[in-house]
Amino acid sequence: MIIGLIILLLKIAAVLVFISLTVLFLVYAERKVSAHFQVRYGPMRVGWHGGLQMIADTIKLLLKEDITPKDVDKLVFFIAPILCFVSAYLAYLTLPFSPQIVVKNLNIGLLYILGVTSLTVLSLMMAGWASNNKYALLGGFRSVAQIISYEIPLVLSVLPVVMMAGSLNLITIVEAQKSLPFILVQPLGFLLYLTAAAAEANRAPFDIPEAEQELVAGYNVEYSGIKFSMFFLAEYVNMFTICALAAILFLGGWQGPILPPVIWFLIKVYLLVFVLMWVRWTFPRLRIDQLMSFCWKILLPLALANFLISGLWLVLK
Amino acid sequence: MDLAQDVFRYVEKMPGGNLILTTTDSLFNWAKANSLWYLLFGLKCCAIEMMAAGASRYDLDRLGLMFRASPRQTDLMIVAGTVTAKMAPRIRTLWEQMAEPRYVIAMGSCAITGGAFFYDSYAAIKGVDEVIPVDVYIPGCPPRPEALIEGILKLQEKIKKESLTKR
Amino acid sequence: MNDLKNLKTEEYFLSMGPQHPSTHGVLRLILKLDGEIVTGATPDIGYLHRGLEKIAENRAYIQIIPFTDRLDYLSSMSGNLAFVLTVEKLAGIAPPPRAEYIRVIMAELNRLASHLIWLGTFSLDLGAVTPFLYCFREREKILDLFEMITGSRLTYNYMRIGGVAADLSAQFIKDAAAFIQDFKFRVAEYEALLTQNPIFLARTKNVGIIKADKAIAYGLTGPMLRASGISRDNRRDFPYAIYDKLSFDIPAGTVGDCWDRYAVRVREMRESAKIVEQALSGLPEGNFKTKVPLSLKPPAGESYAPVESPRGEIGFYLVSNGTAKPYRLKIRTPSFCNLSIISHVIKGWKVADVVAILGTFDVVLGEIDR
Amino acid sequence: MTEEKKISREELLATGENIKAQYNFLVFITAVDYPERNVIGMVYHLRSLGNRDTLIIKIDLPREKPEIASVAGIWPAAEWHEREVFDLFGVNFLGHPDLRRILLPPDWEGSPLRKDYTKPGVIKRPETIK
Repeated sequence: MIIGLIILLLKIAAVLVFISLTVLFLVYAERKVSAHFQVRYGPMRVGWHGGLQMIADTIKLLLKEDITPKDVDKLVFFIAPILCFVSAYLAYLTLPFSPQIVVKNLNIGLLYILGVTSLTVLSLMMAGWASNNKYALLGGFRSVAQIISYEIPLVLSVLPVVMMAGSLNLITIVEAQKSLPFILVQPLGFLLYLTAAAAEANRAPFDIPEAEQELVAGYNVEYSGIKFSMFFLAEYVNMFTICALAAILFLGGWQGPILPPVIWFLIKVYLLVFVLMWVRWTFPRLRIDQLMSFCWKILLPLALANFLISGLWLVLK
Repeated sequence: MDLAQDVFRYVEKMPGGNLILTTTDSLFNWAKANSLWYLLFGLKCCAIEMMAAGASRYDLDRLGLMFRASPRQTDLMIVAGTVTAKMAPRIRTLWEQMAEPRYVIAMGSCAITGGAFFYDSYAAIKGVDEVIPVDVYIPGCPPRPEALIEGILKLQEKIKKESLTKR
Repeated sequence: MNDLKNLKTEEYFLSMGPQHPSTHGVLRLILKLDGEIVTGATPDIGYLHRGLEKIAENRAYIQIIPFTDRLDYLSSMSGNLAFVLTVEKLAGIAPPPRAEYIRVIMAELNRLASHLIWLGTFSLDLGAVTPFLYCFREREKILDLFEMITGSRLTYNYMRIGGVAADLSAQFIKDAAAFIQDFKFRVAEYEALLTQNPIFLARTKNVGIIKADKAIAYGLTGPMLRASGISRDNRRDFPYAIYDKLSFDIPAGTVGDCWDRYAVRVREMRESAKIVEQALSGLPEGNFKTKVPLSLKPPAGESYAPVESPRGEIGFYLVSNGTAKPYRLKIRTPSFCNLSIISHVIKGWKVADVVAILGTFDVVLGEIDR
Repeated sequence: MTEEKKISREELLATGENIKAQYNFLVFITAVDYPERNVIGMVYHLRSLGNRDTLIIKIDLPREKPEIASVAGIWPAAEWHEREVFDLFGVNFLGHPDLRRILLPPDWEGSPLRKDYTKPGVIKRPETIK
């Protein structure tokens, strides 16, 4: 039993290390990708092609003064970034990178991931409220409205996959795509999922909670140093999560010829990450009411229709 | 910062401890120097050159400079333009909102001395250093983006000479 | 339901600026908000007021030219041009024809550079970062052209009373012509990124409408006025330099919303490119400057010569008492008048729209505050 | 065509009402200080968008107590211009909807564009062009 516990702890630690490295790489990749879209180079001076840039940034952020402004709600202000990071991190405990590489294979894995990632909204709201800053408050409100609304089409868009695989277990879902990935039977579902998930993770063009040009930095406007870095990292962790989930649910997870499963999995995830970055650096940002009506008037009916048709098809088959 | 300073105060007292201190110093200084996030804040003409320096041809991002709109998350404030009597208290507030370690670059003659508005102007302040401490001065009206980059390199040199125990 | 009725809500104030990513400098807007909806707005300007009009009273005429650069720093040439035209009108000096052509070429190239910055920052305000950098890429090429002649990237100090400071080189004429050819394709590139983008349309169409009568009442000029459907352009209405010899269109909008203001400016860029092309091909030989004494003493009197800057009508109202220094110099700047309508336009829109609407105003705080 | 008119301050509002249909565009309002005549001269620069005529209205105000009716009701554009003149010349506009300092901080003392304005710390530029 103790050995099992130690192994579990080691696995958790490994996931933590993996996430940290991934996030560092994602931030670096985003800066590089955006730079190349914009006929620039991006970080070049620190390490080979700026490879160590993120390490410098991290050390600097840890060294920065950690300001707690005078009139904030100190406890909530303190907890919010931790909650944000933890909820982003928790999803990885059941995310399978290959049939073997998974911390804990849960039968309700999908439900669990959808559940813990939704916790983020709580932390954003807390940060916005506790900061005692109107920009932060607006950002907090926006994030609540946005994330809770997009939760619905998000769940509805993955339900057909669950029906087809007949399980909430992520490994089983991947196994069910042995013959053909679900994206081929559920193309609409995939697009719906990716859109809703991008909104869920506050990715542009849905990044209105921290819309820099409107709300300066939104909910994290008063955060500095290590607390800010938690928000910053959690955003990228979430981005990786939604892409990983998309790869598992629609792209056949780690399945692929020749290469080892983990590599296949990472290739698919990073491809989706690149798509998200591509979208972010191309499109303008939506307005809050347009965002909401887009969710309720377009995404939701489409998701419902998709759900209904998939269900009928499964029954009649 | 505070915790780190406490720890290293003891380290320095130990014989041979200076070695550790210098290595951490150089690591920390390397990180600080290469990750100067600057405040998205411009006053006048120089701000346009600052934008140009961030854009494709000059690309401050190469040096690890990234802009943030919130002063809490920035390390560097580039005062680009004339400081006026009405603006001076706001600049002071912004500087106070920034988290330590923070640096200030006075960009352009106006921010250094008032520049063209040194004589006869009833509203311009004669240099931003009347309001906040300045680390690097970049002359020019406005300075070219190359000059701004040179100033940033000078600031990086300055940061690399810092020490955790004495600042 | 009962609980909702008893729920107390209140309006609150949001201070936007002077340091805010989207106020284009040091403009401050005090917004009164009901949730996200703006119910009132008070602009607060003057954070860059340096007292240029007072400084000018203690300067010789030629010494004022550098200050006109620092008014509208995005299009210094217009400021230069307006001032030297005013002095020339008062003193009765006629510049040689070559100088007139050079002035037009420079002013129009500067209009391109200014509109490029506007387009970039406007798309940035809407959250699209990449067009901003594309615009700056082309702007750098224009600045290279300016640098070749004036030696400066931003504040040129190029126009002189009675001509210009330096002649155009053959290399400049060649490079400028090549740039204009290239630029036409680049405009198409920006339009591909923005004009028909559904998010962009949703953010700009029918947002921040300014009706024609309102636009006139508040003294709007330039693209702001033209977007409301009134075709007024000082280049055509009060022709100066050689504009009456050139053929160009005055684009105008119909609705007066953000999209119209965007479209007018983008079409103006094409027109400016056309003007530069014509002026370059028609450039006459000859002198580029007439001899004017350093301490010019224009006769007592007053003059006003309006010029169409990228933002609208810029003009210097000059009162002279016959000495070497102006007795009074009032600067009528377009952004100042354009901005005065803002509190009426943004009422009822959302915070995000404030940013979009302000973006289409294309304000430069240097000339608002003087 | 440019026309210039010199009227007294009492006539301003009536004149404005009469001409506002033709001269519908206010270009600017400003003032010029003439200490030797003990007068602040107001200048209203109007334009007709129809036939591009220009009308300049000039009004002399006493320097000690410069007061004049606001034309913000006739040309809304006047609102900011009048605030600016109030700010820099100390001219009081009666009936102005929101007469506050516009460019200078609210606690500023004096009217900087008057010829006799001085402020400690302002250095006069030495003459370089004779």
